Amino acid sequence: MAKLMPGLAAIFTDEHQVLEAARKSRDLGMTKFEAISPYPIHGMEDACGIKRSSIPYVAFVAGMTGLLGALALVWYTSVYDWPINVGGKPPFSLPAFIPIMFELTVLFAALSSVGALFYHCGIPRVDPPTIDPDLTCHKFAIFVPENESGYEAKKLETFYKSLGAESVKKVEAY
Amino acid sequence: MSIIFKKREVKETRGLLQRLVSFCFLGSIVGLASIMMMGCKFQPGWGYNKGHAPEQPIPYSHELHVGKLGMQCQYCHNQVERSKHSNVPTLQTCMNCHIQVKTDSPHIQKMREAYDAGNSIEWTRVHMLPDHVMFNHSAHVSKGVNCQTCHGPVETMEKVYQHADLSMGWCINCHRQEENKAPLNCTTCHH
Amino acid sequence: MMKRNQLILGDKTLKDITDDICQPVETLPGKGWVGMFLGAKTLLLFYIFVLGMIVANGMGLLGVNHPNGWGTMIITFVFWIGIGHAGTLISAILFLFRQKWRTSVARTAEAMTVFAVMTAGLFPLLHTGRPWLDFWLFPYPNQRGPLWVNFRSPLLWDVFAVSTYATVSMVFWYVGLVPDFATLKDRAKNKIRRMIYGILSLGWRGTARNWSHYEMVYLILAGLSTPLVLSVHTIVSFDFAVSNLPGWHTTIFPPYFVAGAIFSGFAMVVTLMTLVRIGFPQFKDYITLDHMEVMNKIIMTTGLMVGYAYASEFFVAWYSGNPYERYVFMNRAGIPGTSGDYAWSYWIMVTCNVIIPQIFWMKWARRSIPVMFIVSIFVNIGMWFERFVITITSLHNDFLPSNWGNYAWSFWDGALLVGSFGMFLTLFLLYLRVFPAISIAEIKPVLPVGRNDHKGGH
Amino acid sequence: MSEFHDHNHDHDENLEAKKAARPKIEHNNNYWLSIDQYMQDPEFQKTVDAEFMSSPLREEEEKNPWARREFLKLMGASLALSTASCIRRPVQKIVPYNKQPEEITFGVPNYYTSTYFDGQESIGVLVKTREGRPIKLESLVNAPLNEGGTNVRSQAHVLSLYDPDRLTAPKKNIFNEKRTNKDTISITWENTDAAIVEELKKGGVYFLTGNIVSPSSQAVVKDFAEGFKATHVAWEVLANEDIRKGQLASYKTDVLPFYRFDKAKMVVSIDADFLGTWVAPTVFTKQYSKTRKDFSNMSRVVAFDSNYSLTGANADIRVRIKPSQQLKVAVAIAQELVVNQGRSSYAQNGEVKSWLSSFGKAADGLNMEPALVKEIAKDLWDNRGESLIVAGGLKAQTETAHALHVVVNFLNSVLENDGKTIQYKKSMKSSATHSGMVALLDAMKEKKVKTLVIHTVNPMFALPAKAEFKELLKNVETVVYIGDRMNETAHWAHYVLPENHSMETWSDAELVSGVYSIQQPAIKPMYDTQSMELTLMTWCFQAKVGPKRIQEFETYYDYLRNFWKTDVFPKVGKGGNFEKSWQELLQTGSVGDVNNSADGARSFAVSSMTELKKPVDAQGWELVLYSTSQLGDGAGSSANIGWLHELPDPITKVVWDNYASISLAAANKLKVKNNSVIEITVGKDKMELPVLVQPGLQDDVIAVAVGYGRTHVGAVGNGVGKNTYELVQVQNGQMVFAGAKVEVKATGAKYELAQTQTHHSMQGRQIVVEATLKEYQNKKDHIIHKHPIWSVWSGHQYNGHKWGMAIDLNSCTGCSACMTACQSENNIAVVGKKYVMQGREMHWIRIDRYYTGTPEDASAVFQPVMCQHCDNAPCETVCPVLATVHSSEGLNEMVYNRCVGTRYCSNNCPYKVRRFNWFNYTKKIPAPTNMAFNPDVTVRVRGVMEKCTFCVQRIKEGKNKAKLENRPLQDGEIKTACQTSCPTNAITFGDVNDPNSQVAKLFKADRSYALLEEWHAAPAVRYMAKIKNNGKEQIASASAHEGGH
Repeated sequence: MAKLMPGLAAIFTDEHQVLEAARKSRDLGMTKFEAISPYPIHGMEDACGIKRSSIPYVAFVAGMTGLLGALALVWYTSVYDWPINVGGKPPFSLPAFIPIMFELTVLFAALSSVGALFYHCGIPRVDPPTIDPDLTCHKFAIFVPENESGYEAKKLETFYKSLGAESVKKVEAY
Repeated sequence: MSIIFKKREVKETRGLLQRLVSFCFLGSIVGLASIMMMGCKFQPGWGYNKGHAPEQPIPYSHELHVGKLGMQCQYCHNQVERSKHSNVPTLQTCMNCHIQVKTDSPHIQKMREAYDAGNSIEWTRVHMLPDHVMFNHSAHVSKGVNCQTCHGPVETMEKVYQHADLSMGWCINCHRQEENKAPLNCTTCHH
Repeated sequence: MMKRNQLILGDKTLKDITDDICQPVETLPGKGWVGMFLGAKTLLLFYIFVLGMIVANGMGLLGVNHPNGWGTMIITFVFWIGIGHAGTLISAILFLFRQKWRTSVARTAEAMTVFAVMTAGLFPLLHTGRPWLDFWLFPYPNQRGPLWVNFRSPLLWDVFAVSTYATVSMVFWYVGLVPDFATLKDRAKNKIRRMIYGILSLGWRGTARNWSHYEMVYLILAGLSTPLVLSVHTIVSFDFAVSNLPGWHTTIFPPYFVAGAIFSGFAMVVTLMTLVRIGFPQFKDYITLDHMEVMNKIIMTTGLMVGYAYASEFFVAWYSGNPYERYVFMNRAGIPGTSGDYAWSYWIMVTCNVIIPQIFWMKWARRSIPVMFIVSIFVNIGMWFERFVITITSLHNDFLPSNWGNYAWSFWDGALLVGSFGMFLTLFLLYLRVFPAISIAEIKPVLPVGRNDHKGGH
Repeated sequence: MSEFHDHNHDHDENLEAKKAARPKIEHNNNYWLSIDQYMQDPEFQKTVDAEFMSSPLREEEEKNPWARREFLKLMGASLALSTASCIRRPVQKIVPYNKQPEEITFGVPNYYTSTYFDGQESIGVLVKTREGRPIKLESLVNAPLNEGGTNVRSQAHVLSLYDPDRLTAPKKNIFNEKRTNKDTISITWENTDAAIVEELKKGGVYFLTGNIVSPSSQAVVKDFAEGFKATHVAWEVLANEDIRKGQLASYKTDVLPFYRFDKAKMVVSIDADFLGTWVAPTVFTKQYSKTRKDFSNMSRVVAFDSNYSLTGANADIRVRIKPSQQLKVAVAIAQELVVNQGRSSYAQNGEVKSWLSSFGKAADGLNMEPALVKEIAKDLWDNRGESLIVAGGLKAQTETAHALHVVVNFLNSVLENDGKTIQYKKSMKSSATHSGMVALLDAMKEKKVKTLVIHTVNPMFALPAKAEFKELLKNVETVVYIGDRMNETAHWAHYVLPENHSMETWSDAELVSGVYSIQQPAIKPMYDTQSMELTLMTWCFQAKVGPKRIQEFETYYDYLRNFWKTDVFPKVGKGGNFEKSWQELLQTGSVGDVNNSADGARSFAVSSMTELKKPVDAQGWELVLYSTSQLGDGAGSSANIGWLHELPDPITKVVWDNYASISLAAANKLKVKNNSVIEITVGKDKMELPVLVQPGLQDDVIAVAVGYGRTHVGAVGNGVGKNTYELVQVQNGQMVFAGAKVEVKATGAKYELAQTQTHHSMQGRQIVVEATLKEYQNKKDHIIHKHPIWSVWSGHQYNGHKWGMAIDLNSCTGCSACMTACQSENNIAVVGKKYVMQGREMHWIRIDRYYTGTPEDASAVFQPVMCQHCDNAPCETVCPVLATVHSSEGLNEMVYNRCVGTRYCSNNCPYKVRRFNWFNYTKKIPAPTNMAFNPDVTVRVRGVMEKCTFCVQRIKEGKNKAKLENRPLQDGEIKTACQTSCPTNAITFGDVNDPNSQVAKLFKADRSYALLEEWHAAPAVRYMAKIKNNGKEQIASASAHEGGH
């Protein structure tokens, strides 16, 4: 999550308006703008040009480490460190170890994906800046930071107003 | 750590409070883990009191008797080859010599009075294994394991202290070595 | 195309939805809630007293004896773990099936899972003879050689399975809650409420990038929870299937237990949803009769699946020609020539699980709140008896007739069972006041579904 | 005398004034000021609420129901305390001896030969002591009669030594003139002896004792009687006086013959439970087992059984009869032999034939086919000289008892058994008589008795109320009771003198005339007690009466050595160097040979039979009082031993109670079921008893055990069962225990009986494989249904020892001696009736008894089941914390300190041999009883699983001994506790990897099979099929292996 930047925020009241606004902003060549919405809007990713999230790969790698970690744990304790004759079973009784390996795979994958989510979203954040308290209720917004290429407050304000923004306001940090 | 403490440049009293909350949350996890680790390391009173050297009613010095005078361990602990318990010698054994030797020392007189009155000396136990362990001295001694292996250099001990921590892991490491050909079954010690 | 009926009734705007859902969290509870909460709390205190007595005096207080080594505690453990699975099913499996109707029920079902797992998780630890040594169940490095654990034992798989399941379902539930906490934080009136929900929301900002990662993680978690829930109840059924007792040692157990779990889970969801709808009338628009009807259909189908499992067990026992298996099932059904001591419990199970849910063939029954409430109670009674029948009938008459013996019921068995409901209900009632009962962020995209302006999603 | 004395009081006239002035001293005895306080006496209260009947572990102590320790445990304090707070290291002291006693080595047991005598039977035993205290009775293999066999009561005998209810000092009961209010004070031996000698000098002394087999104490008693002109009366409930009177009438020799079952090929028992309770059951069981092992000339036993006895259960042919039919059975066999088949010289004797035929067709009165009588007669005649007909015991003490014994003697003479299988020269020692007691009662009535000294017998309990012993006791001026506890009779005695326990004193025993064995003390007397003989010697010494030898010796030990020097060794031909013979005796335990009893056939006095008059046939219900192998006559010291009350009855598997056994048809007629209560009236005595439906009983027989219903025996035995001696009838000076007329009425009430086994049929499963001798001879190992066994994996290799056990179900008689031996060796807890009812008994070995055949004449099979130490142990696979694993020597190890208590192992064990500590049973053990614990075996805490460990402490001891002497381990050197206690050597333990070990051979025997073989748990215990020699082609209850696959 980049450093906080001051910028300009356009507030919309309807999902389709903000979708349209995002698409138009991308057409203008802007890349660093953000579309804020109370719920995930269908089709917003390609509207904002966000590529597919990389978390599945993290989950897969973590899952594999979970699997091999469980296998190592079970092998080290039951076969290598102190093999004990339990129930006439062989020291390395794979069928009995599969549930353990499956469980740890799922555990590692799940926790790592959530960890990746926290990393990508930059949470947990202490007291994040909020543009408008209604943004998590029924309003939508497009926030354009200053370092956006061709940032020009006045032009953008008219541009978003034309797209039906309810209001456009200056934001000192987001 | 930067992820967790994304501090804002602007000084916020409230931020401090939230950081305090997450700090004590983390601290409790670390504390609990350390307690867990200490728990198994520091079991109450048994096995792990390595270096335990309690006060004895009579300051008997192994260094003097075994080190300087060269007495055999089995002279006093004579049942160690025949029984699972190694016995602390009876007063009679001490009196074999101390009936004449150093009779002026107050400790010897104290022992002499006890001997004549038919009582005994209440030694304080140094090596304490938990009740669920059945250690067999004769099995080890007959196998050729010498006393120093577990009890440490007794001949240099002015006051007997516990040399090894006598934990299960400590015993298992010996039993596990191929060359010792020692049984590794649970009922060897727990039955 | 068949016209979809509306998932959210009464033309609501996004603001209305947020207000409706946050209303129970932001206002003082009504008399009904306080009454139920006090009842549940006293039951919980009684439950703690009961557990204390059992731990202090020893397992002898309960009815477990020789040969019935397991009794009320294990039965109630499987019962609660089974109830938990429906929550994961609704939030994970129906999410993968893109079932839109699940959004209004998912959050509460998922909460039910977490609380059921917490209630159930207590039992494997407290049913042991020396509960203060339960930490030996975990493979931690120690000074005894180190002496590890026996990974071949189903109880150890249980330890891993139940703890993984608890962790993953809590994480899955919490990830779903994060956006809603942000909403609550922004609406918070006083400072303390803002600070608490602020911390809980971890500073969620709801930008498009966040939502894309969020949706991906939600999908992954749903994808992982589905096999997880199936594996957890399979492993719980392994506690019985891996042993060699007649009546336990059958391969039908994993699917049979999972079907039973979903069956009792949905029944508990229906029970709770009917109460939530009465407790908070505004939720009637979100948890509509259509939702209840769909769930009742699922109850009936899983009921039939469980009925099929009972029948197949009998056939397999006959087909195997194994005298021990045959005797166990004839004895279970009370066929003359066997002792039939617990035939009464078997027939309670069959009536509650297979016969009573058949009323849902009638549409009016599926849509009438009192009928579905009563049926769901019966189903859960039936499911508790199913675990009772499985555990006790196989244990009390197994191989050598000389050590056949019945379960020695005692006051503490009943107290334990009733007490566990106290714990579950207390947690659930607290949840209703502290967390939003319906996932705000998920219900909003579903608003247009079935509306006449066809702007809604498919 | 010894320093144990506490606050003794000089007894003088103005006692009342002294007592009022006396400060309230806390006595450790039960000190009542008045009769109503007597009512609140804790011991009396206990008889009312039958505390032990509920459980030894009271959930909540009365004072603080919420025990503080429990609360600490609730908070999981041990984990928190063990980590956070600093630990003050618990200090332990080591206190060595002052002077080293040369025989004591810590941790190494010492063994002393001794003899166990229980009033009827004496067997040679080996007392195992550790650090100077006895902990177990082992088997003495070179004992002359029982050859190493022990029984249930001898194994439990060690617990009676540490009984907290034993008297610790002499007591004096002070009565008012109405003999009601009681005041028990401790008194010193000097004062007692002085007072009693005063009384004895007044004359009119009667000395009532039990059956005395010890020649030296018999000599002391004779000298005492001679000194004080006392009349000695010997009385026992199990007096076998009827046999001696029969022998006197038939052969003019008043002797209790020694029966040789090892020489008998054909045995007919008429209500004589020779394997369970009759005369010398352990010795007879050992002899009987010798004739069962060789199948080429296997013996056959026919039992005519009124209650379902152990002999009936093990008999090849069992016929159920009523006690009144006993004489009819004997006569039927005699008619068949003498009248129909005209066998033996008595066939020509007209008088005999007319007397016999005066009974008409005796056989058809019994419900058995006439062909069976012919077959029995033919077998008896074929094996004449090697057959045996026996009758007797409590069940045979009917009105016609004497006639029965005479006819049986006649039959044994007809079959020329006399002198061969019946040894009358070297016969058993039995001096006790019922007639002696009746004579004593008359003497008390005529106030001839001034001083009555009673030793160990308990007439107040064992005599019916109608004998009015209590009222007659009022006519006696001084009553002195010598015994080990304040029991029913001691409560009404003036002086109660505590006697040494048999393991605290020297004594000896004449097992069979001419064969003597020694009884050595294994511990210094624990309390202020002395032996009965020393008490008598002190009295004679103080009164200066009696022969020289009784006055000159300081202790009874000296008297005994002198007696052996003068009387015993010369008789046995060891007159030479006394000290050498004495040391040899202490080593071996006995002298004299039982076999060289050169007795020829005696002539049978025909007149003794012919002048008997024919009894009238009896109709309606008949009472059968029988003694059990756990308690014997119950008046002895075993009534306060928890191990015996908790031992399941060998046949009915009921614990802690006695009950009325009736047949299934009778129960249906009375419309009662198990546990419902019936009221039986015999003559004027009424009693309510719970019902137990017992297959194989005659329809109008009611069988009830005697020896229960004690009120003053101690915390364990008080209030257990009902005192059925009240139902004994006295007819013309003869005690009738069986055959009395009974009216029975159902009361509709309920009384729950605790049974360790509630299902009695094998449900058609192959559990106990049974076959007839013919079937076995031609089908060999096909009598066992074998299953194909294969495994996916090659399995663990056991190249060192591999321990295994073979149990021969054909030799096992189900006597349960192994259960008590295991309980004594492995510190197994007693849980009490309430918990046995809930299915929580703790025995590591259980004897499963299954009934086969129809409920009318059911036959029983026994199977001792303990942990099978399976190679593919189902319990080990499922234990989550590795608390039970498999050793490299094939043992399934149970590690108590690692067990968390999930109990999954017990659920997964198909044999259900694992026991769980539901509560902390050992926490409630009172002070001295914990001395009976075996220090080599861990005492288990609450929440831990336990099971048979193949006596792993003995395996380790044996292996260490061999290693110390660096020699290989021999086969048979390591014996498990159950193996040593078994009177029939049914259990063999050893190393299966050693091909020429006994157990390896038995594993390969054609009769051997594994229990539940098809589950491939690969158990290390194999059983050998039971063979019944009943002449039939196929076993009657062909429990075809249902649905063989």
